[in-house]
Amino acid sequence: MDQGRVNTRNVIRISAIIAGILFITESLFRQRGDGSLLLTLLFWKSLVDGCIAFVAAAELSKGKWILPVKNALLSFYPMLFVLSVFFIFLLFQVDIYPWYSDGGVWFNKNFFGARNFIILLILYVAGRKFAIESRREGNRKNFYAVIFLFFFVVSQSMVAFDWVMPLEYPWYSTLFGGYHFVESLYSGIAVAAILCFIISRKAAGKNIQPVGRTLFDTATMLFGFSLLWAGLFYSQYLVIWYGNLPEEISFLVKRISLPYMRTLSYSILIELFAVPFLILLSRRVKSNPPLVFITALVVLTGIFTERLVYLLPAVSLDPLRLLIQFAGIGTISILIHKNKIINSSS
Amino acid sequence: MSQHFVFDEKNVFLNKLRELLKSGVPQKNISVITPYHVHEVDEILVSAPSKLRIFTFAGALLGGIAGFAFPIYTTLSWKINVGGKPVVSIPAFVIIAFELTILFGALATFFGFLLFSKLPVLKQIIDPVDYDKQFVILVKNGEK
Amino acid sequence: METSKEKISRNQTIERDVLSVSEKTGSWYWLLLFFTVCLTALGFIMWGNQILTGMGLAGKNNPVGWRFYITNFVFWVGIAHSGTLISAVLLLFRARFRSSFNRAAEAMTVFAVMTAGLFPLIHLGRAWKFYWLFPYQNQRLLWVNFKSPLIWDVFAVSTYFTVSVVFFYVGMIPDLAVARKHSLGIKKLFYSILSLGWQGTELQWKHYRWLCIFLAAFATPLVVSVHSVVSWDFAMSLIPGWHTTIFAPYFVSGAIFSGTAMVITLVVPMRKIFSLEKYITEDHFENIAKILIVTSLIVGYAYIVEPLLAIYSGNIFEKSQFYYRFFGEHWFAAGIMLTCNAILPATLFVKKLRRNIKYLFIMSIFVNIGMWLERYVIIVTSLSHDYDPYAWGTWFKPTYTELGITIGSFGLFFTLYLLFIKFLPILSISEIKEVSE
Amino acid sequence: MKRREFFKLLGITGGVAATGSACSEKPSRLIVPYLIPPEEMIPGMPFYYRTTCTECPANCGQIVKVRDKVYNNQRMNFPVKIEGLPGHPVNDGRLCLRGQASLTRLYHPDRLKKPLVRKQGGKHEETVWDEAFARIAAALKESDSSGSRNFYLSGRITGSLSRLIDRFCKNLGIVRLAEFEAYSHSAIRKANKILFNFNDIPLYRIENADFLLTIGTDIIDTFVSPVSYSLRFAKAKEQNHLKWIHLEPHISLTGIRANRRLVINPGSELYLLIYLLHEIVNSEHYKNSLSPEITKLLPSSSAGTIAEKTGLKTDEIEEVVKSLKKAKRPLMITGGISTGNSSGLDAALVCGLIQWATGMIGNTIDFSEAENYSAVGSFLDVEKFSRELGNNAAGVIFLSGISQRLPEIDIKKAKLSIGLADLPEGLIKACDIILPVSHALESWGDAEPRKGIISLIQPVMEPLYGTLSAGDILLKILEQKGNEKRLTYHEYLLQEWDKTGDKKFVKELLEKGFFKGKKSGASVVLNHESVLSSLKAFKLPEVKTESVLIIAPSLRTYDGRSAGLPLSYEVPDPVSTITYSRWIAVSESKAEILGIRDGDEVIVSGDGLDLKLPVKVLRGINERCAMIQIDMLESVIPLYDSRTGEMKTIIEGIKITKTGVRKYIPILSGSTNAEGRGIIPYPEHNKKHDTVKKSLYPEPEHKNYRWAMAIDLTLCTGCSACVAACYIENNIPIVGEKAHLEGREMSWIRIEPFFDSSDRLYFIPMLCQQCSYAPCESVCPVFATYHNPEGLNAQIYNRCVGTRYCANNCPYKVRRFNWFDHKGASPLDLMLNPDISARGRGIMEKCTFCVQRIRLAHDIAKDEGRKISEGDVLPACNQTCPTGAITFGNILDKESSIHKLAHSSRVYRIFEELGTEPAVYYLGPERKENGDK
Repeated sequence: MDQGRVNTRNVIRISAIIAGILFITESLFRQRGDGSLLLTLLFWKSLVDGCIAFVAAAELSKGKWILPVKNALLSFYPMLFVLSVFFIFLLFQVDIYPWYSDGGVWFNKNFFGARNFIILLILYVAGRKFAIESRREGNRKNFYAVIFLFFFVVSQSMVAFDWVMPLEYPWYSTLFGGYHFVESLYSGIAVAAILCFIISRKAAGKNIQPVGRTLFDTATMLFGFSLLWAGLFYSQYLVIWYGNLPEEISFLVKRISLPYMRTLSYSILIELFAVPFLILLSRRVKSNPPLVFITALVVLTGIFTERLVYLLPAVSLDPLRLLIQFAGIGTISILIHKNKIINSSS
Repeated sequence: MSQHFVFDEKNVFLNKLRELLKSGVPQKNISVITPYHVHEVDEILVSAPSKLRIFTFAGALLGGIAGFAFPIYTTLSWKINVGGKPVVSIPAFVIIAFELTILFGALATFFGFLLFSKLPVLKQIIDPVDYDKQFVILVKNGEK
Repeated sequence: METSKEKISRNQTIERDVLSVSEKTGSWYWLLLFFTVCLTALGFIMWGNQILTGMGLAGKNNPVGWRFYITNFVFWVGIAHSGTLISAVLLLFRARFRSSFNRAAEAMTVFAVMTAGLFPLIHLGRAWKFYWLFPYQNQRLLWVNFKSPLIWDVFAVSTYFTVSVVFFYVGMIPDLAVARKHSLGIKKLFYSILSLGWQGTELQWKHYRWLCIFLAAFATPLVVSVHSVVSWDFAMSLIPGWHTTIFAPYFVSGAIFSGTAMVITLVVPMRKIFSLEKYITEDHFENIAKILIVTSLIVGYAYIVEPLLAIYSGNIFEKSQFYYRFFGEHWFAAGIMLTCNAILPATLFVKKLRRNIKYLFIMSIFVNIGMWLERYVIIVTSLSHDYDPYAWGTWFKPTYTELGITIGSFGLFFTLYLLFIKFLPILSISEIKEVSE
Repeated sequence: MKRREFFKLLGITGGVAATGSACSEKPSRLIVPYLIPPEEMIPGMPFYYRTTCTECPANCGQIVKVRDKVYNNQRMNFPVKIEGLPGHPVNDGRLCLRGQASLTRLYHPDRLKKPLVRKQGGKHEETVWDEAFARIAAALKESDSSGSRNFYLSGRITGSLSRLIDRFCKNLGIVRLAEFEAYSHSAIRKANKILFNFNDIPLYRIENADFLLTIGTDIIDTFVSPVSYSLRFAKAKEQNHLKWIHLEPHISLTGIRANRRLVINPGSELYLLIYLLHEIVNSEHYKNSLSPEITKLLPSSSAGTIAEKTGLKTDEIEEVVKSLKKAKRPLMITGGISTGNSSGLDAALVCGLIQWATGMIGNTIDFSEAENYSAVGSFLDVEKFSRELGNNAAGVIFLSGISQRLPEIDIKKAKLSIGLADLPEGLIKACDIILPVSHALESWGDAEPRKGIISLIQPVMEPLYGTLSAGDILLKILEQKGNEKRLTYHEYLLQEWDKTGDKKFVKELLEKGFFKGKKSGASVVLNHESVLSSLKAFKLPEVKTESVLIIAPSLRTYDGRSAGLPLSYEVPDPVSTITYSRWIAVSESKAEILGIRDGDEVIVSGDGLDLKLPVKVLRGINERCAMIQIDMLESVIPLYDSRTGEMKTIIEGIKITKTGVRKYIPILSGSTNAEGRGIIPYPEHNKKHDTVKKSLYPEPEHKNYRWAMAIDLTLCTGCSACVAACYIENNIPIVGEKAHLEGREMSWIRIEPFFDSSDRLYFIPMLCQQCSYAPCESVCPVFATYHNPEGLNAQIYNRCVGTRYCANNCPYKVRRFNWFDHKGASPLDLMLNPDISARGRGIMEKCTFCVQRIRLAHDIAKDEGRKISEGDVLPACNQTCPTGAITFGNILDKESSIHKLAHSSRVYRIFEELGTEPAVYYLGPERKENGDK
């Protein structure tokens, strides 16, 4: 797969350009209370974190089957840095948060920015260390895997408790953090499945190590995570439904009162549970690349939809700028992936 | 009058098995006894895959349906307002349904297993035939 | 044929080693059994007395309606969990080291659930009316309330018991056949009946394999659901400290945590006494220790998240509850809980300690204590300090009845386990054979 | 002849069943199916008697609910509940804690059953009446011959019985001593004697006042007739927005209820009073309302010195003065603490002068309906008596109606001492002969709580034991003497009543239960000479600065006379929330100095007393004060003011030292700090929460009725009558001290004291809130509790298996679990109300708005083919509340008062942000009123 090989410098140039574009869109053409960038960040962060974390977890459990897709997944680690750069833009958009008007010790622009940015950077460093070590099968890879996973959990919890939950104060849910990093892993697995599909297409004809087993296991993982996700979702929903505390249900009520919101909310259940569960129930499907691929796409859509549902009642969203952001980050990630930065780095 | 061959060494046993089949002994006349599940045997004596999943699926489905039907029926048979919750509170009944799905599924699978693998075998219980070696090949009406 | 010689000897030594365990039970065994039986008797006498006199014998009062008994219930259900985990989940993950633990773990599951199942009855104010909790239509044509978490418990626990018994039994069938082969007389009959005349034909093995996989596939979500339901006994209420969404995953991992610890507590002496070092190696223990670490981390995560979010929420009830939990009258219990469950297990990151059986054993004891106290802290502190300050109040000294019944439950558990050691193959012979190929 | 007459009267008294229970001689009928049922009696239906409460001197009117039960094979009538008699001039349908509890005196396990006579060796032994009488007669004869004097000492006894005692003493040559009451209010009476030549306590018509200034007078707790005053306070609040300032060194319900509570230095009240007097007479509105020669006898001093003496802030003093000046119909009362010290008489005098000067007399103070205390003596008399005993040996001593604490009298000095009592308490135990007296509910009689008001006492049942009423005993003794023709006290009474001449009297008395004669119309005038002469030697007392001990009267046992009742100590003291144990309350600052907290034991010594009590730290007490309630003393400390003979309520120069021992005392309240939790009115934190009504569940729907309750916290005095009433009505077990220490009290309604941020104390009556989204219901596995169509949170006892989940999940913690079987000691079980089942062990129980009464109302309404209308259902707590703070009704009825109250601007509900939709609405003070305090 040498074709479409770009070198690092180009990647960085292009990234810079995109960053510039985004800077313009975010600073000039943005009106108050617009949360598009937050949405973009939420989605991509869970994706990228998920990829690396998935590999880390596989390494720790000595999963041999991950090998075919391992490098491809690891190749996304520079995105951790890119995302932390984009987070800086968010700092100029904290007006989407209720605490913007009257902050406190914990919630004020500077501290908010500082703590999150630092965690993002740490995560990047940990990710890089792990990626490189694991890439060359170093003997400290397990150590770095643990380190990365630790900060992965911290970072995802921060996303949940610090980025999303304050939009709905005084609503809060202790499970929200765990829910997020499980979803992140879920999306990571989905990406793995997609990569399997791509590789299997490439592998057609050529003699590259077959991904059959990997595909099957990834699909099984996807299946398992659909159940796990359902479990977490249910155990969060049930507690809120049963308690019926006005403060707690306010979150739900907002998201199921309006018809279109209700449709969106229910579609999450279908995309993240019903579809993967029912499709991947049978063994035959699990080893069928196209079907697994489609399922993975549905799952990713679900992840996006859910973030959308988080934000929709709280902030205003600008489809155009969403498009630009996604396009931008998308291109960067593909470039990085194609470039296999890991080769040239170190 | 059947005859049997006993082995302690897996490979010897497998070779003998292949040899028997080559020598034209019909597969239905041969059955083997192993101390644990030996994959090679499946490959040598090809047989239809297990149908156990049918039982599993049926049981689980039944359980799921029962798990919803039962609470809904009972609550409707006497509508009592507790804590202002809806009389038919699906979120609460999901748990019952889930548990029953698993219960029925598991039991159905177990009984399906007994059925398929013809257990319990009465004469094996009354006077069990055990071989002093690990691997055994039984050949019916002793054709060589 | 040198290799074949070894194989022969090995396959038979496996059988001999495992089955000979029941002969190795000397006088110490009978003394131990007698002791545990006495403890059990004590427990039941205490319970009888409590039924005749009143629930007041247990140290509960107006705000604190639940205490030792529910703590024990959650504790024992938790213990049960790792059994299923080790045998089912690891089976699905094709983790080989399970084969040396699963039998012991499954047995532990069954006995722990039996013990746990008693406590909901013990804690009833009118224990003699326990059957009202079962879903049947009584004289007034009234059914049970399916919206009550306690009814969910009834379903969850009974399902869990049934399935784990089936799983335990199924896993044992081939070994019972082996035991049958090696025994005589009445014992032989006993084993042949239990083994259902299992022979090990290719047909039986084919279905058997699938049976195991399916049962495992069912047992895995079951484990999760059961302790989630147990956690919802608390989370469904409005009590600050109880009503929180993280409870389900938090309790599940807590359960596996404590259960794994209990496995270690049981297997280490068993291994020593019956000299099974050959089959239960340090590698196996290391893997188990890793499970300890992971679950302990999750539990620690919950310990951190709960108070932090209480502060975040600015909700006075939550804040004051968590302040009370860690600095109030029960700070001591809370402290031990934190140390045993979150701090000490972190030492297992060190490979040397992880592989040191003695250290692991001591650690497992600590974890058992810590997890028991965790349930105690969650239950008692939350109840004794909730919404209405007038009603605040608690009870410190445990009463004799409570202690007696709690000790009795341990007695019962160990009695059953000792009987298991005596009469059933404590390791999965067929699997060890398979693995050792 | 007498039977016919008797039945005629019963006929008149209407509603009273023909039980023939009047005189104890007649044997009770054996249990037989009613072949010919008495027409008034419907089996299973209760019937009601009108009588009078004798638990304290206030003598409130009572309605007694009676049910027929089987008692050792006899169908007998048993009172199961006491309520206030509507329309009665004293209490108009309301009753206090003690009144409710007095029923447990009737069923008291250790009531005296037979006469006791002391045999050789000092042991008492049961005998028959005749022997007792014989011995008494013999003793009397002997003392006649020996010429030694006989005495008769009693508590405050009014009406015919008092006259009978006089006659008895006259005929038998017995000296009748002045009646003894621990709270004789002699200072006020003496002051009134001096000022107006009127030795009695006037009736304070609070309902007419628009400003009330009470100086140490605990009119809500115990003073003279608390229920009556509570009623009048409520009326005044409603009619003319009464402003009420109360001054006290300690903390009392009265102070807490007043709009303004000023903490004054103990014993310094006189300074303030004199200052007030000068301010008044100098104000042009009241110019020369008092002759200068009086006022100039009283040294005037600046506000500054007053402030410094009294410990009040000058602006507080100014506030008092201003309000008093500008009030149209002011009322000012001294008494209780403020007159219970050496300067008590002067305080009362000056107060009286102000009352006269401001024209309260005849306006808000009514001498024409005095409280009938003229016959009551004081400690001086007791002192004199015991001195006489010391000098020359007495013959026979009678003690009757004084089961309350007495100063030690050495009655051993007498040849024979005879005690008439129902319980073996205090001095009675020392008597040679103890004669068991019937409970008021077992005997005929009358009382005169106020001048011109006669209140009927009639039996509602046959005596449980072979006891006699005091009247019968006296008549018997007279009979023994042979100079009387045989009469029962009942017959004697009828004669007495006939003597009054007007037929209307007897008829009305028996019909209504009381008779209100025409007023004496006596109007009083200030007696200058006596005032001047008494003020001649006037000098201000120097206010000491050392610690003082305040001995307050007890809300639960008055002067300690109700201490023996099973229910008295089951109900917590509302301020300290302590039930059983004795304790001493100290101010927070003092506690800090001594380094003591709740439960630490201290020794209180000085001025001849030496107590060892555990501490309860209380906010709001003067930092120099420690405070106990009188029933925490074994007997009254014989310390009294030599001028008035009034008991000293302030003991100066005490020392408090800590022993280091910790005692466990049953303090029921976990914390009195509301912490902005939304329990007391206008909780701060509710701003933060969004209390917008949200729910994932369907709207709660109720067809015809939705029972709800409104509680006006500005009227609730914390008097705990509701708690006692609830105990009796709902058969709530009395569980005792141990259970209370373990936190296992069973009360269904409780009074929760909470301080707000500015140290104002609120009483929150907490009972089941009957939530629409009740958290307790959905968690019950067996449907033992559910939401019934009328909105009640019903509890089905026989379904309950006792998981206690409901109690755990109740945010209000109002559910009670039966940890054991609570079988009350016989015959307390006879008190059980058959309308509601008694609960066994292992069962959860709770308030259901007295569902049994709602059921009854349903039946009646059904019979009359109508809906239940307002007032048909009165839960026990609602019925007895002396200030009418509780309103109950069907909130769906737009006309009902509950509906109006529930929509008032003052309303809030507890923990509203939990979305449980409670049906109990609390009415806080108006925001501005809340602010200005």
